[in-house]
Amino acid sequence: MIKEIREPLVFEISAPGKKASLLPPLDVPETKGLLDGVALRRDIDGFPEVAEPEVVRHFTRLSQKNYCVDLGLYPLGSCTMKYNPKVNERLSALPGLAATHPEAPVDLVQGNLSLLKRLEGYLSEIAGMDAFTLQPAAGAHGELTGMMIIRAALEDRGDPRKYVLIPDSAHGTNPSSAHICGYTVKEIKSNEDGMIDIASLEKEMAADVAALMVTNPNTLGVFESDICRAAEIVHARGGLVYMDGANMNALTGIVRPGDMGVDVLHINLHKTFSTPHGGGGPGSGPVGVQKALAAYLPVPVIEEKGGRFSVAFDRPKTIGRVRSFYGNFSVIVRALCYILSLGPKGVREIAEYAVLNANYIRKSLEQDYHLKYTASSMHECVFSDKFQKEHGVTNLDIAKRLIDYGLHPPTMSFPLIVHGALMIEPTETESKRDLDLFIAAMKAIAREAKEEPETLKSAPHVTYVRRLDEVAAAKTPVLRWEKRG
Amino acid sequence: MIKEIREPLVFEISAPGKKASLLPPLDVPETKGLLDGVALRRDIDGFPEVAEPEVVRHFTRLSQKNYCVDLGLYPLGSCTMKYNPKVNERLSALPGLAATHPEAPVDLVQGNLSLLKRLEGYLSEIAGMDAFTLQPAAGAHGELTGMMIIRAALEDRGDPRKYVLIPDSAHGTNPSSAHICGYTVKEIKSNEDGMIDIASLEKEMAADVAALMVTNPNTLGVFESDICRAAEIVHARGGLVYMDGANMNALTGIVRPGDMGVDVLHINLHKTFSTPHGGGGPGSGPVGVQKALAAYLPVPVIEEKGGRFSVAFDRPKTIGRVRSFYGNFSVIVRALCYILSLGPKGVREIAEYAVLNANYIRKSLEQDYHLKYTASSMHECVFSDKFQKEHGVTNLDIAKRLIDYGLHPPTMSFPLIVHGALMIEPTETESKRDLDLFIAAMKAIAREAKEEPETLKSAPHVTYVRRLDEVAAAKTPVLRWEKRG
Amino acid sequence: MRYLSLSDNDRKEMLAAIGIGSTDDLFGCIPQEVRLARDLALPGPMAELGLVREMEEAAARNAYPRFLSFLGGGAYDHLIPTVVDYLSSRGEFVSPYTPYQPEVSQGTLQVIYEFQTLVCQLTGLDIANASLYEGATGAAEAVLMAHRLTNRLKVLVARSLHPQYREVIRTYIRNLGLQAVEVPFSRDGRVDAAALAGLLDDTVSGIVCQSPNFFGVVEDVKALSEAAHGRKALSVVVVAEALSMGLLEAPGALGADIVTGEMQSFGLPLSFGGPYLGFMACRKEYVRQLPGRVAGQTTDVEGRRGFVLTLATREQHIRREKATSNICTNQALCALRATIFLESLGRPGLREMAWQNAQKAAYALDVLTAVPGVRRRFAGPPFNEFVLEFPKPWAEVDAALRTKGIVGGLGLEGAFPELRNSALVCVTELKRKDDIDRLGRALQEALR
Amino acid sequence: MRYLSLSDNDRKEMLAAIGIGSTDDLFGCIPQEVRLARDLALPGPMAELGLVREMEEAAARNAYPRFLSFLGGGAYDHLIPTVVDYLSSRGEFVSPYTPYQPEVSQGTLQVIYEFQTLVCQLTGLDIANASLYEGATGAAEAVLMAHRLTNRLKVLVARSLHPQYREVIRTYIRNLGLQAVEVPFSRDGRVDAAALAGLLDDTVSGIVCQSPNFFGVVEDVKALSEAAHGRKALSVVVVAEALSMGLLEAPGALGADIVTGEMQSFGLPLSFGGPYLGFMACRKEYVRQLPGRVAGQTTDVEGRRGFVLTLATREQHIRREKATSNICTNQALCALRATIFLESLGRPGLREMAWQNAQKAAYALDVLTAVPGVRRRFAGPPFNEFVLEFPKPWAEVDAALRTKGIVGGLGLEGAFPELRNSALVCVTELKRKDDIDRLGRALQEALR
Ligand SMILES: Cc1ncc(COP(=O)(O)O)c(C=O)c1O
Ligand SMILES: Cc1ncc(COP(=O)(O)O)c(C=O)c1O
Repeated sequence: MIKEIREPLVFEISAPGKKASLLPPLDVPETKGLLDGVALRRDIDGFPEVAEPEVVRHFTRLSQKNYCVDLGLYPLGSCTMKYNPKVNERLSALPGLAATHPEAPVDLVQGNLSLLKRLEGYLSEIAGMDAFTLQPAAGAHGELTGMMIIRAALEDRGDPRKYVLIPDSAHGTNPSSAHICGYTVKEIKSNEDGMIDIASLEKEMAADVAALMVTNPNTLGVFESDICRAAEIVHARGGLVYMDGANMNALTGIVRPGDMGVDVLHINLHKTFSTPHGGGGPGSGPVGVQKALAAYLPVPVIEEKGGRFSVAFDRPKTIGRVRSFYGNFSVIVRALCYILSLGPKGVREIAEYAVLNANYIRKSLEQDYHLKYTASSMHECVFSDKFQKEHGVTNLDIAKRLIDYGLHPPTMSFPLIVHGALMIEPTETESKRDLDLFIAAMKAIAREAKEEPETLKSAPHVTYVRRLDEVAAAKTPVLRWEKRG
Repeated sequence: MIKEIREPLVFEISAPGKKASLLPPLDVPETKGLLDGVALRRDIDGFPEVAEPEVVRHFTRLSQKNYCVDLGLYPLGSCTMKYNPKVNERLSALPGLAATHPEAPVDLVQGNLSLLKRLEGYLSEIAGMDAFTLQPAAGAHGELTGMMIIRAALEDRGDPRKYVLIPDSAHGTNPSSAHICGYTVKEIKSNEDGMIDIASLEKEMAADVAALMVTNPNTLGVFESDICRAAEIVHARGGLVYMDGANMNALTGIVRPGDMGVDVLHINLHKTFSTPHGGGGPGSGPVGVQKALAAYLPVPVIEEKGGRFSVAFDRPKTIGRVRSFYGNFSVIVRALCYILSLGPKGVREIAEYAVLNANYIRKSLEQDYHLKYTASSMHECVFSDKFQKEHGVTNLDIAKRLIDYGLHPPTMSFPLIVHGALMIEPTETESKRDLDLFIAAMKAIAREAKEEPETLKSAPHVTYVRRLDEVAAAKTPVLRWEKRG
Repeated sequence: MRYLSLSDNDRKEMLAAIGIGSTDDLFGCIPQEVRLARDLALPGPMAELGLVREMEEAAARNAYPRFLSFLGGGAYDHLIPTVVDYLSSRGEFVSPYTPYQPEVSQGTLQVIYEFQTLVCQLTGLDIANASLYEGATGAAEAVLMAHRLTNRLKVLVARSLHPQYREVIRTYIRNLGLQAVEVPFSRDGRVDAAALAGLLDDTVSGIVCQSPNFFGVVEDVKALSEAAHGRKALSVVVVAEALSMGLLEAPGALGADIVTGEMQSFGLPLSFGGPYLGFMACRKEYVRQLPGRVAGQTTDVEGRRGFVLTLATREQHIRREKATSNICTNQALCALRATIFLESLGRPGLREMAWQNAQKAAYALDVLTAVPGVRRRFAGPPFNEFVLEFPKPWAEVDAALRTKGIVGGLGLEGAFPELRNSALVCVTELKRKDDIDRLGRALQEALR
Repeated sequence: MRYLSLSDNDRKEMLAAIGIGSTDDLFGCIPQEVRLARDLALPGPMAELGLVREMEEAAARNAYPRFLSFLGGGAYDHLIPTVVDYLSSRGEFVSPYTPYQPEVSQGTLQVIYEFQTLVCQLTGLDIANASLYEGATGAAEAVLMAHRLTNRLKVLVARSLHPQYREVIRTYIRNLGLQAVEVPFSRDGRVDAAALAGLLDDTVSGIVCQSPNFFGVVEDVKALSEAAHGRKALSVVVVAEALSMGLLEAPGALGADIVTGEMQSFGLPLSFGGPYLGFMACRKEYVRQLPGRVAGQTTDVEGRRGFVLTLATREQHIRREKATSNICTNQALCALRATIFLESLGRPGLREMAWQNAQKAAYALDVLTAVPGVRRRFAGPPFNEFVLEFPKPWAEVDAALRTKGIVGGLGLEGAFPELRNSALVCVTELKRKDDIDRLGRALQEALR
């Protein structure tokens, strides 16, 4: 009955004669024979030509085909989808910041350098570390940077070693980052509580192991209560402890990784410090280190002397550059704004309410969904589809059905140690009403799983597209539009 | 199957303890006993208390319950729903403009005054008038201002006269404005072509008639081809001609009202000059006059001498002030930007393509919908539901069904002289694809009217709300939320 | 033409479909002799970059934003929370028309309904409309409404009402056989009660006062309302500084029958005087005489709550010349901004902002009247502005302050010849202690 | 806490539901001895107005925006059409996560698909990913990819590649047993063909050159690619000034196998160096080795077209340490901006912008080399930047220009000790003739 309009690809509405008018005519004498002898292009085959009103409609319509935090709860576990304050968007785009060139002489960008230095300091305080670099562009980039620092430090001591220990519950970027850093990964099994098994650690932590990469709280949302012991073991055998700080949202102001034996960690500003995810980025993954490792931080390093900021490149032990320029500056500015808005008490409340909200959900759904690991939850809780499987319903079906209820699904199929996982992280900025809407939907779906499983298996029902054939997409990849004929 | 989330009123999610943090603490010594002896309020009963993330979600969700030009064709006849350029939004909000106080000393706002003066000049050129005031806040306010000018001028000649002639096809604001100006309205009937009947005009245009208020093209989208003759008749009997310029979009650069005998007119910047309608305003309805009437324009009047701008209040014949300050300044700036972006050729093309698009729709739908008046169309065309009535389907049903097709309905039930009207105005900024989507939907609906009229009568089907009980709304008005209990 | 979405080929196809050769053929119905035979004499076309530069240059020619300013008088410089700009600039709010098709306009309609409720809560009255153009026409509409409700031809207007509002009332009523009589103010800056008593009789439709009035002084709305009611006239209260309602008792609770005015303070930039936000609230028995659009609650065919524009029989679409007002397009987007503003601040935030205004004005009054020669003109209680009297003409004081980068206030002699050497000084929450102290020092130097 | 959406009562109810007395009880699992027993030493909390003032003051401490600047070198000051900011700031684009749930992410997914297509069209290659962090890591990823594809351990890197990109390659490969050998540039600023021939052998995985190179000189990509292919090595072309692809032949059409680099020029503000937009395109046979996310087209259960993230087996979620890259979060919102930018400009607009850059740079080269003592350093054809050599150290020239409010270029001595007294000067479409002439005059005075 409904004749929904499908949004075409821009290439399909392109036609000659439609154009923008952005630049005034050239105001310098035209040079003839410009770029003589260089291969110039005649055309860009298929390149779009559309009018501005069409561009506006195209993207406005497309935008409405997205769910987002501004529309409701986005309980993706491990992703920390909290409210992105609008004032931070505005301030990070201030012309006085946005118009600064990264190669500007340092005297002309003292404001920028002061902001960077401030955030380094605040993150050090929050994480209990001695120094920070703000350069990494995202969490995984932070992991790589951090592991390079570890490697450089060990190399300096004479041997970079060979292995890195990573729990089986870790995020995939951890092994991948360790690998690019030249290490071989050894997985350590979690114990029945979902935590690092200290006995296995003792066993695996040999003299050729460079580091333990640990996520705390881990990806089950469980605090690694033996973290200090684990660090001791690693340190005793000459290794270092890397912490994936993706879950810092559970800890801010409560406990500091640096106080628990962590040598290096990264923090995701796009998680803990409210910078928007933007549909997949940009992020920012600052890396903090203990004093002994500060010499290995990537260049450039910002220094302050008597209120004047300068940039140091000449750091003999540095791992080098990990990217161009200074990092994702406007993301960094947003995070700084978040910290300043909250203050010491507010930063602690991040953790308090993130954990409160997660526990409220956990408590409310405990009867309806299976909880494989029952250790107490921090900022997220991981259910599984075990009860629903009895009716042939999987976590995928549950997720898709949530969409019908106007909500975003939790993270699925991660961590790998929970089969059929539903990993739920509400964050601290949610309202009780939005939490209750989610809880009610999850309860209704649990009922539906028993009573009308088919409804779930065919969900979602009224979205712009319904379930998509992902297998076909991967089998015969069509990765770009191409002109027909 | 679908469990859509209903957006509550803000009052329904309000609760103590949720608050914004906008102002730093008071930084002056606190005065005790402030406002002693003045009645202060204890509370504002029911006033909302919500957190910023909730505010953002509330309005983001509400916004998505609106259709708008940024999403597609909005073919409301007489409303000229064209693309609102985003650069004009940005420029009208430039801090150097937006932060200026209307009582600022003129020396400190020369930029503003120059912009106002420029737009007055451009509108005079486009409309063929000698002087403009930019003060009226909307079209109807312009009508009132213009009719006051006419009245003042006639009064000056000795007699304001009693009547104003208005065609039966006119917009309701015309008679209403004339009335507030102290005139009694006499309706003149349209002839079989939908135009002013010159014979009736001859008859009605007596010595006690102050003015003829005419819309050209009229609300049928038909150019009043006898406009010059009509003006002659009115002028010959000592009357004046007022033109409602709401439909200027058909004329820009093609013909100028001032060249057709019009003495006073208003232009809707929120129609012809692309300023956004904002869900009902703000608008801007500048009034242009011939030289002889310039003395009656409302104060303040902006004057220029040697590149310096000043503001004159001492104009003995002025009708006075029609509002505070200088008019809807930021709307005016947007309109100026539109004209500058288009230039002389582009301003003419407004009319060319507005009329082309309207005629393309008319031609495409002539077989499917009844056209009561067949005179050639300018920027809009007015069909009726006559063919569909045979199947019990009205223009309301057609309109509501268009919503199911993802489109906005045309204007309905106006002009009053077309029973069951569907008044369609596409404007010049539409793409052929969007025109074709509309045409296809209208054709499909014409078919449905015959084959499945019930589908139309129960439309729309999947909107957030379906047909609303407007009778009940008017009968027992509930115009505000009230706290229960 | 910039913004044209038709390709060369589209145009050819469309002309062919219509059966004509060029767009010129579309204008055959316009007599050749009146058609414009030349290009319009306009500048442009300007590309986006050129336009941006042009407008930035014009903006730079305004020196005002570089001054420290204490102007008020009907237009106020207040904090605008970021979410106001952010949310109100969404295309879904900016680019629809008046919500004539409620099924696809619930966003706008619910916002109007919330706005109306907020206006009722703030004014302490029963019902409110969806907005009017701005404060001055709001006052004029209220005068016309009082006339319709009472059938009386005379209205009493406080001289302490914003002078521009008074002028607009005069413009509006002069063709309708109505008469406005001015009520003087007394030495404390409020309506002169004795003079009022002398003017008030059974031919008066209403008393129009402003509170806080143009001099920033809070009026005794209760007494004025009682006086009006004593003669079965209406009490019309104009509020030009809507923020005051965050702290002062609601006019409706003090007897006002109609409250109208300006809500620019709620999230609208100064923007050289517009667009602003007129509002009107009244007792519910006057609903059929209320001008302007209103949204109402109803249900759809499935019983779900929804909102529609209602009581259209008051409006010109149906009533034509008998409409309660000719207003059609109003200030919807401004009302949206005010709604976001108020919901963002919330009850405690609004009170805090109003309180800070009053506190800072009180501090400024202390600082400035401590300057030798500077006198407070009116003893009546101020909200966030007050009138100062100087030992020399304001033009001289103003000029001296201006050399120090300050616009110190609004000179009153033009509109009030009786108030010589005086200026209206406004202090909002955006003025820091330093700013106020700087004005104090500059004034001291100017008067030395 | 600002941004907390729980009322006092909500919190009470929730604690009761969980069965605890206070939020402190939630942290019992953390050993008491490591818990922080004090408040964090942080400033704040700051209210919105305080925060705005704080950040505006920091921004004002940057003098740079008040200078006329000719900096380029990997970050370019180009026009950003208003619609880019407008559309990309919509909450629906800003506030979702990576589109893991395609049914509610078609907006983001279709944008990525369009972005990939645009990258392919510009580079002249078959496939592209959804973005990488920025140009330098893009170059490093390309080196790793060339190694995976060829199993060879040595890569040749042009010395005319952006020095920071070279450093990042070094950082990335140093733990992997790979080796990067630098290829010098010749007198015209391009890769030294003879030196290259000497270095190239069957152990080389690829040749990495930049075009236009760091000196703004357009390389002979065709010749370099042929040389690489002659040894079954890959031709990796880095484009740091993506706008050049609007005018110059697509690298893919000249033989490049992998094109990577930086698209900051497409609608991203300079923003002190980030976030920017790394990209990568390659021949389709390399798809399984491409790092980073890709979106692909598919159909839903009703046969309608839709888009999904695909080929996830290359990524760490599934492959873990065997992934083609560790990249997870990328630069999606930046890619959105570039997509809006490119679609707004369209084919003619992109060409015009690129052409104006080249024209203005050519004019500037004329004006500046007319200044006595100023020499063009490289004869190779420039796009929108070029290297000048001065008769005295750049530091002195720079200081003199700075006193005139100009940042004249980027000194090269630090990164290229062999280029004494030299600077890289960039001229984009945003520089007016007047600006260029002003630099010419200032330079003349500086060298007097
Ligand atoms: C636990 C964990 N570690 C690492 C990452 C990688 O961070 P990013 O996506 O910023 O590279 C994520 C992100 O999903 C994560 O959840
Ligand atoms: C023909 C005509 N005249 C006058 C008006 C009134 O203009 P406004 O709504 O700006 O007051 C309209 C608006 O709909 C109109 O279409």
